[in-house]
Amino acid sequence: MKADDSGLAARGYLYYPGCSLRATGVAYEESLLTLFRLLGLPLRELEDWNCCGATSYMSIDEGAAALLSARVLSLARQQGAEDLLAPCSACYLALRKTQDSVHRYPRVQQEVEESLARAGLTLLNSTRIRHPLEVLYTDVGLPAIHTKTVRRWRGGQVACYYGCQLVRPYEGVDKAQNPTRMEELLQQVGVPVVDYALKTKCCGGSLTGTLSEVGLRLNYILLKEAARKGAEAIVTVCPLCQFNLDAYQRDIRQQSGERFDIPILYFTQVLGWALGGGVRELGLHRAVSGRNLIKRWFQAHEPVEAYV
Amino acid sequence: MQALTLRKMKFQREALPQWVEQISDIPGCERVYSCIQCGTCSGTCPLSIYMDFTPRRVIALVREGFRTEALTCQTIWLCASCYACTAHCPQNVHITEVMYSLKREAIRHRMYPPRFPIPVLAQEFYKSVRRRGRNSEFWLVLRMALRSNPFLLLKMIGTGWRLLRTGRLSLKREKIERIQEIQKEFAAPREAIS
Amino acid sequence: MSEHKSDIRTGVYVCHCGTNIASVVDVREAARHAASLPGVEISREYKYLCSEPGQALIRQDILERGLNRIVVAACSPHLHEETFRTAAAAAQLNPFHVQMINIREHNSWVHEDKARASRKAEKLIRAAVRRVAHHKPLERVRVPINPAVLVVGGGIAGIHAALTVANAGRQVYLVEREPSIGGHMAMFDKTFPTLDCAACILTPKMSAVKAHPNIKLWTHSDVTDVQGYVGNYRVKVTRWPRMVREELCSGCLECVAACVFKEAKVPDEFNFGLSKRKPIYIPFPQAVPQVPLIDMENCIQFRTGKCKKACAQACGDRKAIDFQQGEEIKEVDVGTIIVATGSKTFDAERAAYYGYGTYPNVYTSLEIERLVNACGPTAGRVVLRNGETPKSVAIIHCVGSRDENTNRWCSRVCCMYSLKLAHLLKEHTGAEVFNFYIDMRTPGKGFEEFYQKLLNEGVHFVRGRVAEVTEWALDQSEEGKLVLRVEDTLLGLVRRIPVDMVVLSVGMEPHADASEVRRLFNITCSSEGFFLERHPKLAPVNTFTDGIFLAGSCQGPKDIPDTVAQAGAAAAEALALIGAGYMEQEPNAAYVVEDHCSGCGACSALCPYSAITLDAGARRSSIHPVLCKGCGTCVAACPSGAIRQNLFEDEQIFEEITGVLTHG
Amino acid sequence: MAEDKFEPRIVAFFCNWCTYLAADLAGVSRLKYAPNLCVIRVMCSGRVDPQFILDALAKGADGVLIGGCHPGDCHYQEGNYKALRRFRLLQRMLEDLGIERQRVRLEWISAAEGSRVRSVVNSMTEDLRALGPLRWNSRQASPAGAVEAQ
Repeated sequence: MKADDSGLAARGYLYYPGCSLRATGVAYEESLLTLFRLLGLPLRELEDWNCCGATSYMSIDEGAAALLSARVLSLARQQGAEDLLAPCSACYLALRKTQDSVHRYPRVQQEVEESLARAGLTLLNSTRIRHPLEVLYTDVGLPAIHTKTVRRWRGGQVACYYGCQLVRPYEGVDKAQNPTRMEELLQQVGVPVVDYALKTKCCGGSLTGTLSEVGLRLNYILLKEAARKGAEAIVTVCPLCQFNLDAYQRDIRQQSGERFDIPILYFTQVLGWALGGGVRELGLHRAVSGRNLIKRWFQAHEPVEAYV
Repeated sequence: MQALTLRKMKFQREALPQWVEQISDIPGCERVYSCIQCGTCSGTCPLSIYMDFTPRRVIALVREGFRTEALTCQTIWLCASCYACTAHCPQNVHITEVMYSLKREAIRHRMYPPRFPIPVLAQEFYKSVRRRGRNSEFWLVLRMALRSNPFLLLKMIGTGWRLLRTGRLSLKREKIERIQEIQKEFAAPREAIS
Repeated sequence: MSEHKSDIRTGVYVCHCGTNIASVVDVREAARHAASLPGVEISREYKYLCSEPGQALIRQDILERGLNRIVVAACSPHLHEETFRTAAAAAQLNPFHVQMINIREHNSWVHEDKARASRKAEKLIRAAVRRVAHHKPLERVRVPINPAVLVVGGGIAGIHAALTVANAGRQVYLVEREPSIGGHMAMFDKTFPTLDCAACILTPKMSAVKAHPNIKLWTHSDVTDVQGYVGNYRVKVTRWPRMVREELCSGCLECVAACVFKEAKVPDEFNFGLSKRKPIYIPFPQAVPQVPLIDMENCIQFRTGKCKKACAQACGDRKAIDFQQGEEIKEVDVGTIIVATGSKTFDAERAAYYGYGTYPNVYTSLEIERLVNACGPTAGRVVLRNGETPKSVAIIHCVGSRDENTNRWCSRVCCMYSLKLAHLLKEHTGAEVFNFYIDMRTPGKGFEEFYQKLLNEGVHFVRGRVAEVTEWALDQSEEGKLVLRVEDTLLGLVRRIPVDMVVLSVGMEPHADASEVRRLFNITCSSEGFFLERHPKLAPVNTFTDGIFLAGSCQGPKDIPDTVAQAGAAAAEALALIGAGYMEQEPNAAYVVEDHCSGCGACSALCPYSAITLDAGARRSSIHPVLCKGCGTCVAACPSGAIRQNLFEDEQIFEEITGVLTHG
Repeated sequence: MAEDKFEPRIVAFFCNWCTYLAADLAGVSRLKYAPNLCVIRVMCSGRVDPQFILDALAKGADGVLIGGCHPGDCHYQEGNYKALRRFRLLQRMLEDLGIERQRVRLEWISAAEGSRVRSVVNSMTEDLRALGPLRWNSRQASPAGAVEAQ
């Protein structure tokens, strides 16, 4: 085991859900909290957090996006965190980007500082932005995940899908070109993974809502290639990716004429289940697609001794 | 089909070199002059196949100062900000940032088709967060659709129903406690739209 | 010693350098200011002082006006100090009465504020006028040149340089790290643009090296120490053991045939693992010397000590195989050194998006060179890893070149060798060949014509940098293929192109140990890591260390013709020094003012050249004027101020300090 | 000439083989930097006598920059190490004299690092501008080391 439990627990992680985890991505929050509880690392929610600014903000007013993220960063430091856990890829990117441009551009720094000052806040830019994937891989470590596994994987092969904003343009969570940490983590709990060339291709983000023909086609390609490679499910790290791939499979069928019913899981759901989490507390019942398969894979509780 | 008599020549009087300087002065857009027109951005972009100008051509338009084409092309709205081009560019041109800066300028000058859902979504998002500090997906999509194309709602009914059934459609309007902090942050006059 | 102040008659010359200086610095005002300074007899500005009329102007003033000090405000002294010293000498003035200041590289080219740049120029002129008054007449010291030459690296550059020097009747030591000379060129099948066979032009030169009475060839060896200075280098060469004694071996290769490994099992370095070799082997059939070597990692005798040593039995009475052979150190004295250590190709795995190392049918260009080569691993049959002939091939240019994420520079040869490979692959397989390029660079003799030839052969040329190579198939036509996604920038459309084979045209980069080699020879690197020439145009094969010259791609990417030309130039530079028999040294040696020396000996420990000797009895130090290289470290360290340095006397520097700081 | 803004005066001692060439390279590359420094060429940073530095400060320089080859890259093998050792001693002495650390800098700049010349000169100019003029000559009597009277 990489780090000792008590040290990590004492340090703790401050957790920034972001807007999606309170809506369509609620299963992500449920499974994340469950997984970290099972690991003995309870998460503390950032008090009075606000929206990160995200993509849409940057296309209207980049400065404003930076202000929103800067408030989050400052609150995190005020609330005593060295690390801030941002599970949503868009939040992760927005926070990293703000941190980076404040650091790189004195004029951005000045604007942010002045604006925060008006709200009685000071810019505290030293918080480390972390993603659960990276925390599990580096802080908790593969051996610890392996040791804490209590259930044998009963499902089929999966494709690991990272999407875009988590691995680009900032490295830190994983390699930009060919990230592999999710595969490594899942293999620790016995999940077979396929080689998935599209693992960092974009799901189209909000295009599924705004320009659905295009957005659906992107998701069709992702589903089709996963199926071609023999994956029975796709595992994701981002609420928007999960939403797009999961919620639109019927529309994709209408568009492409090909039928898909593939479970789209969060990596926290798969790991949480292996560590003993329940179906409902992991939000597995919230899936739109592949519900039958999910039932088959996750329903029976079978603790394993021989496994470890 | 376009008229056979459409003139497509670009005259140098249309080029705005000062505008290029303004763009290159925006944080992240510094390296726009370094582009070698290799096309890696377009090759790696998952959406380039839908664009009227490939990302490489948009950078060329910017470099040459053809502002109108750069701001009115569909490309900038199709960009999903996946950063593949930026990560891949051999000259470290931050193409995604250039796209953002073009989107901002186009929105500022209303240089996009009326009722075009993508900028409408951005604006609704912007307003909601300024007002409440957080974004509530349901209300955002609802307002975006009403302002751009109400028929979108019809298409969404199925998905909406499935989400509601699985407890993923929250009708709650999220708001932070100290919203005045956000409002004060934004109090100073800003260049962007209000 | 120094002249009376009133005897100083200084001429100040401010150069316009066309508009290079004059467009920023107010040269007229600078000259006017100079005229007001004490001791200045005449001050002029002129369009191009380095030109013959410019120099004549200075000579004429010296003769007619009796000038005895010259200040030239122009470009870097690294460029033209020698020019103006020579001009002064031609007018019978001691050349070291000239002081040059740099108002171009250090001023007009780097400053935008004209007023401040002009004031800075005036300060520098003031400093130089004050300094030059303290100059003394000096004589250059002559250093003899040992006529032997060391050539480091046995690629085409080293081979050509060695043969040129040897043919001029001089002794050459040629040191090569690999077990055979030949370098990258020995791997090639054909050379562009003539398509003549690389082996046919290289192997005769390789044999000539071996046979030449003036060349001592040491392969499988490294230069491990270099001491001394121009004309007088002492070099240590470590000869690594081959376990086969070169002087006893006849090159019959019976040992290789006899080896207990009946099948070759070790990946062959020369063929990049595309074929196998035995633990005792020669690198390739035409290797020079024709002496095998034993790879200790795989040889049973070295691994277990229990081999029946069939190789030694096969060798018989010659007893060339020697399992006890140790390394051997050779020490030689040479006067000049030619560094021709070459470069390496870019590691294609660093460009992960092209799938090298992941997809077996993605190759580097060097691997293809071996595949198309008649004496390569497949005897010239171009096949995929499964033995099938490719029906379509993609050649991707600029892999590891022109890329801020890997190497920024253009590697110069890839466009042309990609065209060559396109031709050869089409010829060998009849496949459909696609070239993907960013810009097509064919700026050599016969190069553009070669491009035309390829266009007419029906090779596809797609202008665009490939974004990715995957095996992700959209439909049946792409199933089982490598699929390229690329913008065809001339069409303005994104294309997907499925192929059987991908060739990555990897660029050239410095060797991983270039930095250690650089330190060994006390030369400099440019920011990319290639060795730096003294001047890109006027001294392209010289280094900043006298007597050490560069040849070939260790100095920057280049093709074979350029490499050979540069090797010839380096040989000529070495021969020029040898021909003269001596080299004149800058008279900047340190010297001891004996009366002030307390004999403390603090200085001798500092000198890296052991130029200082302490006479303990007389309690006096003295400095050898030839051994001293003029760094001045001892001067700054002498506690009693007894050591001084010619050309950099304390008072000269104090005057400069005063000059740049005086308000004027 | 009257100046609105304080412009620090920097005297630089650049070694002939690395930093002087780097400054030449900056010129050839047309990199723009502050015209506040005047370069005095020495063969090696090891030649820089602490007296030169004190003399420059005494005569009105606001800062002194010494440029040499990177450790291990000295044209004379190890002159730059000697410079470094001497520089450290001098720093302690300058501290005692109440002269701010940023006023005397030692930088390793190789012949390939033209852009480093620009960044070092610009940052040093900024630092000195923030510190203000040294006026050492008027603040106190010239130190023993400063030979020449103005």
